[in-house]
Amino acid sequence: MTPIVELRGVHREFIKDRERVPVLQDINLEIEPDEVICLVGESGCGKTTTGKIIAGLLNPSSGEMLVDGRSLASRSGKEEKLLRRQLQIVHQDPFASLNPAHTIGDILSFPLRRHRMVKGSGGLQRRIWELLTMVDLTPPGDIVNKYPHQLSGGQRQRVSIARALTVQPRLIVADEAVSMVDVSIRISLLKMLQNLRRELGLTIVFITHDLALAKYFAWEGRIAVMYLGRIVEIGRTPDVIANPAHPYTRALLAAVPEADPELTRHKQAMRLRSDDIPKLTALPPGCAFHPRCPFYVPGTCDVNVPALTDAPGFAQEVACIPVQQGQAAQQIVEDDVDLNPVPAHGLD
Amino acid sequence: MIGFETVASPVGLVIGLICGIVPLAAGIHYRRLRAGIGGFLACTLSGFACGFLGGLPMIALTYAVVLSYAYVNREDPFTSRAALSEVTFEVTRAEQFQRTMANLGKSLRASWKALVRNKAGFLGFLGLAFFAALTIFGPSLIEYEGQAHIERREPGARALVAAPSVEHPLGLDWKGRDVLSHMVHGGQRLIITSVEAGVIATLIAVTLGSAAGLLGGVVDQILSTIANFILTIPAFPLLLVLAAVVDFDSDFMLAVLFAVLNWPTLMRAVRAQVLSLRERDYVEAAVALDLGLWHIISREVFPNMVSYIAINLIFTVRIAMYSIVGLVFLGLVPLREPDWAVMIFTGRQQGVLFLPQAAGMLLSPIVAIALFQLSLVLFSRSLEEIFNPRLRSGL
Amino acid sequence: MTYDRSHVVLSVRDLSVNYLARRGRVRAVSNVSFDLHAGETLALIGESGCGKSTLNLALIRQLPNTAVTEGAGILYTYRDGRQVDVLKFSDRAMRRFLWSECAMVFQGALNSLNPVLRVSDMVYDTASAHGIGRDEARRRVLKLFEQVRLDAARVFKSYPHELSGGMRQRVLLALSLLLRPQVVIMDEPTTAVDILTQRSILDVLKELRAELNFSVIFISHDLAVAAEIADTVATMYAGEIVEIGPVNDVFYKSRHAYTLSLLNAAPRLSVGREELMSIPGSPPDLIEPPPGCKFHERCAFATDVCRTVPPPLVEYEGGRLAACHETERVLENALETRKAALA
Amino acid sequence: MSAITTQPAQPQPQVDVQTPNVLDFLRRLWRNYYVKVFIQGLITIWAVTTFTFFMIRQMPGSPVEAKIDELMTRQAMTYEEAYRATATLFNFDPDRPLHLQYFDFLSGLVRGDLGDSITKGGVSVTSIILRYLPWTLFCVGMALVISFSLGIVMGLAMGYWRGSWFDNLITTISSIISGIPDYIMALLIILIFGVQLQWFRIGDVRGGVDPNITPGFTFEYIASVFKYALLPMLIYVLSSIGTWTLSMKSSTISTLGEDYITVAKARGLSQRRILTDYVGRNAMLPLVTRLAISVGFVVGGSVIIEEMFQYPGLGRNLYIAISGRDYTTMQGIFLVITAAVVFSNILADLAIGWLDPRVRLGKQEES
Repeated sequence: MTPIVELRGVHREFIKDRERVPVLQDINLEIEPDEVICLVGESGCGKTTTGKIIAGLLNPSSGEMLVDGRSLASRSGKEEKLLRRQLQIVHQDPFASLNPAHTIGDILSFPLRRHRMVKGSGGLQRRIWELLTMVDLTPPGDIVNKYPHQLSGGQRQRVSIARALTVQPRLIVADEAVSMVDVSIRISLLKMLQNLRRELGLTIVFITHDLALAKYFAWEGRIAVMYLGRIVEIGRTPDVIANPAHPYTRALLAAVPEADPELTRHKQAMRLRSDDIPKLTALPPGCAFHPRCPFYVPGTCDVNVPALTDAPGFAQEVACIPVQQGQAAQQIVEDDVDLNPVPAHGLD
Repeated sequence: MIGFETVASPVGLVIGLICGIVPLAAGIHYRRLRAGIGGFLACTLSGFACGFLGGLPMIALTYAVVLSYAYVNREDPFTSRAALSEVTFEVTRAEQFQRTMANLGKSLRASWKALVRNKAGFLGFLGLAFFAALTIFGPSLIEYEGQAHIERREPGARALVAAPSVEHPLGLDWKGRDVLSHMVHGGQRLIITSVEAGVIATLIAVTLGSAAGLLGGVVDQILSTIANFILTIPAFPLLLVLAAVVDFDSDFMLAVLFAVLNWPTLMRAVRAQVLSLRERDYVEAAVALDLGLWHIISREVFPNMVSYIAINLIFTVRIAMYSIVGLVFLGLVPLREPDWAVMIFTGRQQGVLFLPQAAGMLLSPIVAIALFQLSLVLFSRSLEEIFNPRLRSGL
Repeated sequence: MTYDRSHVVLSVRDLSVNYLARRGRVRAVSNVSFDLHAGETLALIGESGCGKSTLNLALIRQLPNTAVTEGAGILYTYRDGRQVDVLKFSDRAMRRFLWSECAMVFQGALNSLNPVLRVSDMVYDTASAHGIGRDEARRRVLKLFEQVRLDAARVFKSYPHELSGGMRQRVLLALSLLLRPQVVIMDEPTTAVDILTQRSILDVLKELRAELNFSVIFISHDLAVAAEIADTVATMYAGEIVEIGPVNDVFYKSRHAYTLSLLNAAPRLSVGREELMSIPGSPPDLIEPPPGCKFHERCAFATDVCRTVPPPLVEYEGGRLAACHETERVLENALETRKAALA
Repeated sequence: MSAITTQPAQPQPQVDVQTPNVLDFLRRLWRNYYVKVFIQGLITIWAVTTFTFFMIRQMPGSPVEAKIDELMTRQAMTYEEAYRATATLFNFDPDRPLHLQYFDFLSGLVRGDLGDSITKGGVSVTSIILRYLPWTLFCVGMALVISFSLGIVMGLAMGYWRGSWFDNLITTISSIISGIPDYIMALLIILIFGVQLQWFRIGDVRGGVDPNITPGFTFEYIASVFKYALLPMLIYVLSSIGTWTLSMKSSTISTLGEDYITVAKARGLSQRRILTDYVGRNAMLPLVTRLAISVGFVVGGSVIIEEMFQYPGLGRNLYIAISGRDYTTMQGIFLVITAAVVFSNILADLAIGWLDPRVRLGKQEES
């Protein structure tokens, strides 16, 4: 199948205070139709920038983005616009993503009218009601005439999703879309997204810093772990979670507390060599993780930038030279994290 | 300028009476008698004040308010708790129109409530309404005395100027003319010129500020440099110089000149606002939805700046009035009577400043200007509440 | 973690906080009671708007003027055994009490430090307000900085903006322990930081607690963090404590439907594919809360009784308290879930 | 084992080790924030001065023509004679092409010479400015200091004890007085307290100082200076204090909402300490910028107020120069005002960098 979106050697820089900040470096990513893919990483790793590039809101500084196997630049202006419209984004902050000056009905009607998705005012109203019903905002009559400030965070996020659906997209980038809503609301939002994906055949790019959430949402899809502007590990979710290859992924997984007292207290932490995250403007040479990496091999890791490829013993792709060479594998298995400890405390 | 030159006329009154029948009929039809009568009166008054064309928007608004009252008790399918399958969405054009008008009326009523809620703002509004009524209706009620009245000199008095009396509630000026008539006739030009100046300055500022903020790059750099340049020049002294260079026969030119010197502050503020609004997520969503630049400017960015711009407009009107009165006070623009500022100037020039009986002549315009400025300041307090949907709904 | 169950440091009795809003009275916290023992870590968990932050500000009496605090008392026991009611303190006595007996670590690490002062200034400020000399304060704080793994000398002379988020949070942690308080209240101290930073803060916190043996009230919406560091867990919903008990009991043998729902909605990393349950609806309006149990509208176990009668907080074995009419069914359900997880 | 593909690390950006030359030096100088701002300021002053130079000479009615007419009629001179006499008297040649006049002016300016006044023969503009500037500086500057410090203190107290009777009273008064223009306020005060109530005689305090007192560093003289400056100063204070107070109040209120205030209270700090170092210092920051910018406008004084009280400041002299078409004096005063505005902007920058460590750091990184 042709990937719906493909990033080829994408670099992205920002200029801040006359300094070049390389936010993304050499990102290669193929997103298949119907797929769920999760971008995870800590703040500043470039996941949001990647999301914005995929949603067509930012252009790569170099490298290219292909939609349906062809680059956007090679298409006519009209076609390009149509394609871009099929890539939508849902933002993180439900309080900033809706214009406070308009009612929900207005917010949904703008794109419907602009792109002539409906006929007449009756058709417009019907479509708005349909969309609100789709995102479980019922009864719609209660919602259409309200202003965003009259809704809760979860409801607003649903409106954001409905707005993205107005233009019948094929791909939605959900940029930390549930991180600012409450725990009890979160799961219902994710379930709704999953249902929409199934019903409408959507592709979803889910960006999050929460590994447990990523694991839950993208169990049938893939996870890409990012660190300082590069993808360091990518593969099927169960593989990455159960058998992480990159030392950074291992550190992350080991650091996450679990909502289970026995489990979380028996988890073994992985001590990094340094707690400091390098600045993007002063990236270390070689592998950007080497100053913190417990498996650092002098003379290799600080000289060569690892490429994202297969590694022995792992189903996923990883960008770590020792792992690729099979050197770290043994060491890791021996003295590293026990990720699935048997709880000592039972049902006494 | 436009429309306001035609001051209250009897013809307008007749037209207003006729047009007032629409809201009255609507009020009776929907059994909202009080609203209907209110609408009728509003139409009559606005017709009287501004003639047919000026009153027309007022008439439409009153009709909208009456309709919105009518809609309170009616079951609108779109606001009911019905599910999708239970609603028919096809409506007639007339129904659509009525609904639009009713919504307009509702938001007008909400604005009114917001205005009334803020006491200081409401006080300011009343002040402005008073000055509007004074300058619109006053001239047709009180005759203007342009000629000197030497015969009014009291026997033995050294000057014609006189303190307030029953006959002349605000006293007589240095030519023996009735101060009240000058007060009533002398405000219109000053107020209109100040408002014009403020509006032009705001227009320039908003246009250039939005352009700089949205387009960025070279445009932004050039516009910002010009703004900074003008900001460095001391505005009022330069206005003094320009007052000599430019021929001020037309008030409009004065307003334009003021605007040219006073747009940069607001322009920089608008630019900063646009820059920050441009970064908002909802603007980004609009870009992703391909809603177009015009939509982004007019529907996403602008509505969130309205209150800010309105407050600044009022501020600029104040500064404009300050500058214009100042120019007149220093005698640097051609003097034309009747005018509040000219009353102060001549009072000072004729040396009656220190005569106790001249209090009526001098204090009247001074107090009027002070009160007008004060009303503007107070009124601007409630603008934020009127334009912000969050504050308006009283959360 | 073990703690001394015989020595109660802080005892909150029947505390209620109401905000006076335009629409009416917001019952942000109603009738909250709990005991905090010496060396104990109590986690208050709940969603935003459940009153946990209001409760913690009420404990140190830092609520805004629009809030009205009522209660039978906040009883505090000094190290020498003297007992006082915090609610009855004069302003002066309150100032002396704060920080030296009960300190706080707030959520926003950047906003918690005065941007125009150096870290050292804030240390001296705090010390001199409580009659401790500069040298002594300096000596103590440098040691604490080392304990929280900071570059002590450099951080001491820095301005807040020169430090990263994780460093600032650790500075606050160290600063809170400057006067050796018995109680430290922590309001979401790891919410705004990255995973690895969170890990190092949690580790540091555990070390400090083992060494200095202070009690902690830990406020969080994150069940996982609570599971890791708490001895006792209290669940809050709509301004009330609905369940409280030892951490393992609350997590494995939940007696309140809300606690169970929260746990069922929390994804776990080391479990394979899992089916999570969402909680329908949204938290109730605190001005006009629903009758009966405030959770009944969203509860899968709700019966007619739940819709009319507010459930009382009942004590069960092992220091457990729960306010739920259907506690037996909930417990049964929790045990089954646990069994399934272990299988 | 799969083949391992590696990329060479990207080369480290090389440190510039070029031999320093003039260009390089200038570039580095330009990168220094303050040098850059200073040079930009000089350019702005030059541009504004040029603009006003040509503007002023567009004014209708030249002083020379007025004088020539007068000489021809009064002393029955021929036009030629009158012209030459005027030229010597005025030290000004109106026929000299404008661009040459401009270059004369510029070259004078570089040497620090602003030329001579046109209407007051033989008096240099510099001496006029030096003579009148102190009066304005004293009167307006003093008023600014008073209204700023009072405004800060009152605003802080109002914000801290928000909703108290003190807050409500001062807020109302401040809103009212900040809405009234300064000269309208002056007229109101003169008319109500001076003319109607006869509390003081306005005629007694015209000018800068009692002309019967010999200037000197005597108590009498200084008292007289203060007495004469009292009314204008009062008006400056009244017309600006409302704005300072209200801004400080709103700034204080927003500062009080910051977490670090709650933390400071939780740390048991005394109220005084919180008010000064925590609330006050942070709430003042935005106002300091505005204070520094206002300092620039002090120099010009208020033309109308000075004219009203016949106060011998720069503003009144500017007005006289404009009425008499005294090009050089006008030009000089404009230059001084512009320079003051430009440098006070730089001062504002410096002040905020000095008070706010966050900004300080930003500057260092940029340079």
